[in-house]
Amino acid sequence: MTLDISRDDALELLRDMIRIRRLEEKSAELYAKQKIRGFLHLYIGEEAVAVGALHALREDDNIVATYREHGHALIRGIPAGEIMAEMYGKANGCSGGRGGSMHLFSAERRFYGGHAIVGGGLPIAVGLALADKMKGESRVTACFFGDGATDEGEFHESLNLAALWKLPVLFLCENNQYAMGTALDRHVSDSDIANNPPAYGVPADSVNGMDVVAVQRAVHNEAELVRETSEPRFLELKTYRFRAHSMYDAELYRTKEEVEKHKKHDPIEGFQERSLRDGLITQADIEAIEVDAAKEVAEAVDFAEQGDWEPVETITRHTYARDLS
Amino acid sequence: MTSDEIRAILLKCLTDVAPDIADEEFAEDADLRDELDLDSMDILRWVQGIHKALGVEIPEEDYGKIASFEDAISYVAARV
Amino acid sequence: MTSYRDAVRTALQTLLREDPRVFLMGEDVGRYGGPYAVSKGLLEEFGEERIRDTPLCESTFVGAGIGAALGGMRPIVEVMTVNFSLLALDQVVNNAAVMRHMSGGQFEVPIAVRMATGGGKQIAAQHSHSLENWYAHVPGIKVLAPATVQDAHDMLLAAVEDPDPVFVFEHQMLYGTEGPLDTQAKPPSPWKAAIRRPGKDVSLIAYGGSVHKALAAAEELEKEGVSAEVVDLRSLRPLDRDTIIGSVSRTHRAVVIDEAWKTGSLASEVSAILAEEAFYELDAPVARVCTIEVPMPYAKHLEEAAIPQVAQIVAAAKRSVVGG
Amino acid sequence: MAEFVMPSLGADMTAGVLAAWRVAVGDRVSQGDIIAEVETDKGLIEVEVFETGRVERLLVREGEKVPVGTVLAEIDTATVAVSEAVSAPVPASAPGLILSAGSSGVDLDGPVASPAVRRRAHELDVSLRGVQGSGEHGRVTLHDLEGVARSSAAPAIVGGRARISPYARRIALERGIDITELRGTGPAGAIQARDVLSAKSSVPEVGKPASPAERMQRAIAAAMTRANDEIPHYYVEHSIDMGSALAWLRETNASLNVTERLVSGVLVLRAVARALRKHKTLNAIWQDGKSVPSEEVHVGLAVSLRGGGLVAPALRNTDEGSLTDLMARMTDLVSRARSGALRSSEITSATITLTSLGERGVESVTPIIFPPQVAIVGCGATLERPWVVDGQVVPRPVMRVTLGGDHRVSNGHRGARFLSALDRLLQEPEKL
Repeated sequence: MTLDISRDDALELLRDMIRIRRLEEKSAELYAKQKIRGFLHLYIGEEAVAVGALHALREDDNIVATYREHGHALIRGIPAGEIMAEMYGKANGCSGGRGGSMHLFSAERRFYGGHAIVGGGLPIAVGLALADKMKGESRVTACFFGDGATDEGEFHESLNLAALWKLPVLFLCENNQYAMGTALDRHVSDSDIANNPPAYGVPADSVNGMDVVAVQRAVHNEAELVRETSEPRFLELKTYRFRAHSMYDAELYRTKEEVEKHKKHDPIEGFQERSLRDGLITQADIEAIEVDAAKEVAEAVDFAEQGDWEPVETITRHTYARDLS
Repeated sequence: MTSDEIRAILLKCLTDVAPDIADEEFAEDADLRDELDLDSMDILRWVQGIHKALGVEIPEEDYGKIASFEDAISYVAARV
Repeated sequence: MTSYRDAVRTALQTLLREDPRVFLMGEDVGRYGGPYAVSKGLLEEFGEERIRDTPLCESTFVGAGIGAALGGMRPIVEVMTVNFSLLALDQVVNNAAVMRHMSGGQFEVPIAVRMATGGGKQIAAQHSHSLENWYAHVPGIKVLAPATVQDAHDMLLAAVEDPDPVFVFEHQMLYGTEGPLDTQAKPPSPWKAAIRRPGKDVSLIAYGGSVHKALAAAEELEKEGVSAEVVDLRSLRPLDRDTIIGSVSRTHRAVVIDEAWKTGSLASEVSAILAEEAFYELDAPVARVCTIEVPMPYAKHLEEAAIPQVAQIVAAAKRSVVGG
Repeated sequence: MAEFVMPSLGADMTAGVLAAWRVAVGDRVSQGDIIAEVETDKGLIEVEVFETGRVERLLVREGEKVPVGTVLAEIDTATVAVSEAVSAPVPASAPGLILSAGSSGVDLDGPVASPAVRRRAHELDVSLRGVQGSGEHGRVTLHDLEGVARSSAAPAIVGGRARISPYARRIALERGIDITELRGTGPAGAIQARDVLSAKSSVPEVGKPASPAERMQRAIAAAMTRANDEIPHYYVEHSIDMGSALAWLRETNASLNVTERLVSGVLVLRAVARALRKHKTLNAIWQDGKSVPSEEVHVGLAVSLRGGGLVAPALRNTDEGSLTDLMARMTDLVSRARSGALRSSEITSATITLTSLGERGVESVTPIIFPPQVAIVGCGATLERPWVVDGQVVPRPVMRVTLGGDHRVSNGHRGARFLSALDRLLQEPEKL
């Protein structure tokens, strides 16, 4: 089944997926060299979800994401340098070096952050949609979360409140089959996650999260319905993470064979082959994209290395609007 | 701004630094440091007071030109 | 004279009338008229859009309030009592308090949260907590404890106007109390403590529901020749250190009254401040009069024995002044 | 030649066991290949290589436990176009403080300490300089910190363990009353203010109650007489060429706006504080019959009050922070001293005192130590003097500095070495 998208779209989608993967590979390397510390959750394998979804949403829509948000932040427009500097903890990072890998923010781009408390972002998304509705602004609030979040009380409360008050929230569940070390069928009673939301009056659907074109089309349709009806909708994106949950994880909970099986559906390689086969792109295009990505990553690392540390004297700044002392 | 007004402001800035001289008589042509027992910290705080009140910036090298209260009045008057 | 609850309602009406971004959200604040009848009549005047009865989902409606504040609104969220706010602590501590700092100054959360607090109504252990100290421990949010009718009005206005998250604790025994209310005068800063009664021999430092007991104790001490000064903290974060230290520097003795349990209480914080910054002013150890460290019992005589009363305050003050 | 090192796989991982090699010498590897397996607390983790090339040497045997960062293998990347491996040099010295946990390759300001410990130290207003941590690699733990904070608390004023309230102790000092003669009526016989107020003070009460100024004068008299009776003073004097310091000051002040302008006194104050870092014996308190050196430097600044009387409040951590910050703190302290708005802790926490009477035109001063301190620095006027520079006699602004020391604690030799250290510091004003 041929891809019915233009050459430009194919190049754009492929470029963005490769940009994410190269950035994440470099992050893993820098973590091993102790340049990046704390926790680091890589997006390798799930790129099609962030790229497809963000290409389908509008620049003015609100985005609320989780701690596995480097890909979403990069495609939303936060410069790779500011993301890398933030992971270094430098003052020129996109959160001033205060948030780190799990807390990337950009007010300018309505990127309401990385949230490290599982499910913690859902009520925030409901509130943002409530504000837009009360101000009469027709904006969609897209809320990304993992399958683990569907176990949290806040997930059920948020679906109920969004449906009750008819709030324009698009709930996007990145189902990567694992809640950290617990497989899907060992942490949800009904592993067909799209069955839950209708119980609260929230229409739900599911899509193959490894197919970037399918993701883009599904998210576009859902987002426009939310925009028209100003009512919440839910989309499950079935995907898989090729790397450990975070950097300190022996992956005792899954087999190498299972990982290899999923790697055959690599969202980048799959899309690359189909685009080549349909004559949308050439091998030269791919090499050019790789060179650009490598350059972008190298410049990002340099930007982070050059950054300064925030002096301790300003540690209390931004705790409050005006300093209390 | 008349010199009387400047004189009043300069006196107020001086009493901010050394409150006890408010009701003291002192020779306006004598050297302030000796007359009122002021040290370099007092002089600096007086100069800062004048800058705050009148916006006149007195560089260190001009301290000699404001040695007495009279000199200070004419110095500031020329620059307000 | 106006009641404490009417003073809060007056403030709510003023805010809702003057600023379209303001709206009230909470359990039974609309049709029921508010669990403490504070928001009675507001639904009729402002409609369902701006007076929102919420489902029983404290974590999510407080989180939604934070989200709406991020989205440019000025929400007033009523959590019925501090006892139910425990379900929403994650949203408060991990979202409201950190958003500005952790985002490098990009995001502001101008939310006001009101909740009833304290015991004394025989509603037993799960409904009688005093946990202002849990909130006053967290940098990034501010905490107010209005003890008077005037403060109940002024502090809500200040909380909504403030760009940072502000939590207002209204002691449940105060809703029915009456006092003067002037809605025109320019209110004093809510972040400063107040000397409710000057005195020379000992400083009685209290907040919220305990201020009236401290005043009553001061009257009784006066009869026994002991002149007691009553300090109403008003703001629990930030604490007004200068007024606290100033008072004890005059009286050289301090009794801190706090309805919370003594361990890790705000009374402990005030006592530590005095030991660190007014050590050479102390003529006797700082005394703390707090609730007995036991889950609040239902029986009236047990509850009254547990919660600080006027008699204990008078005894503590006398021990501090007369000694022995 | 690229190095493959034991990677850090988690914030709290400090070492790992090389469980197994997945390559041999001579194998070709490319970026992302699994090169080894590492045994960690959480189980076996496959480790990838970030370079492309040929395995040159394997330096660690299987089963060996090595710290994170140890070189495990060398990879010859020369034969392949060098990938954009990270080669940016580690910054030589990271300015200020590193908020993330101290990493080995970067120069730290002070000992290794976690952000939590640094935050706690900030709250306790305690400097970590010179603190020997009990953790690995001298890391300062929270436990060490609490210990340091307790030991550097403000010392009691009078020796001996009389049970007396702090307020009573303070007004006893002000009234020159010897508390050892008092009987306490407070709890368990503790002495309280009323016991002091009702006691006959050694100085006869005359007519109307003493005004605060007179009370202060009497307290100074009591302290000075005790200092003279108990402390065997020695004095050493030294003339310091202030030329470069004053030139630097003029030049700096020209670029500062008037609100940040510096006076020469702040340079001398900072130089004294810095010099004391290496002369701890002079920066100490005499307590219970022996000298207790202070870890931190709080220089008391002698301030003559306009109505007469003298007070020497302390500038806490005088050796830390910028010069403009110290100047602002000094101005604030002097104006609060003169308006009687000092906090009691400021009066009693100085670890040494600096008194300068140069403004009054006197050439040198021989001051008396403020008990319970063990040293005092006195500065005379800065006057133009003939001075030999490179064999030539030239006019230079010279200041005579006198150190008064407590001979029970230090001697002239120590005092002279302190003054020469002070001289050297003042020759490089830009470093202060």
